[in-house]
Amino acid sequence: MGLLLFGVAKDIAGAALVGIPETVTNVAELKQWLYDRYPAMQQLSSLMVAVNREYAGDTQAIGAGDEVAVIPPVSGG
Amino acid sequence: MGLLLFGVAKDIAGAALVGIPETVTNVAELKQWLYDRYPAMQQLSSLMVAVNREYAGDTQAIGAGDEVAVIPPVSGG
Amino acid sequence: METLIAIRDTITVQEALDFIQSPECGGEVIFTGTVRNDTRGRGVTKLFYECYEAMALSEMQKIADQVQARWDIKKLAMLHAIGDKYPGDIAVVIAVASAHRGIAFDACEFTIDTLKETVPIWKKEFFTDGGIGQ
Amino acid sequence: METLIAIRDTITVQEALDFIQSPECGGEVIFTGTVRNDTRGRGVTKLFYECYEAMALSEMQKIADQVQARWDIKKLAMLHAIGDKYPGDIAVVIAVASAHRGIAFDACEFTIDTLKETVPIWKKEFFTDGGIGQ
Repeated sequence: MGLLLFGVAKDIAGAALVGIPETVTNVAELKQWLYDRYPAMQQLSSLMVAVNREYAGDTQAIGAGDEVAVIPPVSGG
Repeated sequence: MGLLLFGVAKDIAGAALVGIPETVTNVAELKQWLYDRYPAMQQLSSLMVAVNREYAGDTQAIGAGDEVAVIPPVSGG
Repeated sequence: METLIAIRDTITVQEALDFIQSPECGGEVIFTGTVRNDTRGRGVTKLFYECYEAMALSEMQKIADQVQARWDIKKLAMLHAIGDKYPGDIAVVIAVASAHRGIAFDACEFTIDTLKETVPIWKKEFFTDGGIGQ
Repeated sequence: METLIAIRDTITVQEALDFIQSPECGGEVIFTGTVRNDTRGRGVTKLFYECYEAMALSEMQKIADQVQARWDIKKLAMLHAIGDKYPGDIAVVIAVASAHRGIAFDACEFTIDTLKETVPIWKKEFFTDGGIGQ
């Protein structure tokens, strides 16, 4: 399963797309996996996850076939 | 002494400039004189008077040398 | 605050935008009032605007002075058209630039609201049914 | 409500004005966000904007849906630029047209405020001192 990264999250990971292990089955587990692998992400004022282009809560399931993205604090406008 | 008229006040008077008698010495007297001479002006939702390009209260004196204008409800914008 | 105040036969949004443009400002709010093709369901052919020009310019300057006193606005353009105006024509443009957007919205809305209350400009409405309103 | 939503390298105020122009509307409110030459006293060379485009367009559409549900707005244009932007360049334009001005101010401010909170667009700041901020 692939994970899209944007903004500062992309810079921290050093990649716009990383693979995530199959043991990650929901948003909460994804965030924990990110914090473990990229401790600098814990410093962000917020870290949202989007599943299929929608902001997703911690309990939302993710699996193969989902488009999953890390959304650091947005700063458009 | 001349009086400038604008908008609907000009249409009621049928003139952009009318003479006012010397017996009119302040704004209140001017309004009374206008209402007597042009009863249709009593129907306006408001009637302001400007003296030397400033909105003037009823007690303000007016005399020769002042630029006096009738300001019916404004509708710019 | 830098101010552009004008009453003219023709005004454009672009001249207001050009005036308020500044690399120091991040937020610009522009209001444009255009002639509608109906008023309370009645078709409009045209509007005719007239003003008491010297006093109108003085009252517009007073509004600018109030904006300057209340908000940290860098630039303010306040333009009003006079004469015959047809549906779609621009009658008024207010443009405000500031470093931050919240006060630009407040100052722009204050300016148009106050202009409509205090500036001696009058419009006459010509309706498609032949009537005239004031 | 008619809506124009776009994310592009270059956007102009004029295209937004052209889109919202309508003889049915009397009040138009436009917000433009331009690149400032300083951020908290630090000189800015340029900004770089990137977005998660498919989701950003979807979130912009959601804002338009909320505007339509809350106010009687006839036209809404919501444009955002991406890529390198220099001081004075336009980053975002929101343009709203309605029959009456009060709701146009409210809807325009709501749109830019919400866009800044929810739409996945990110800017990177390049400072004159060589630093980079996010």
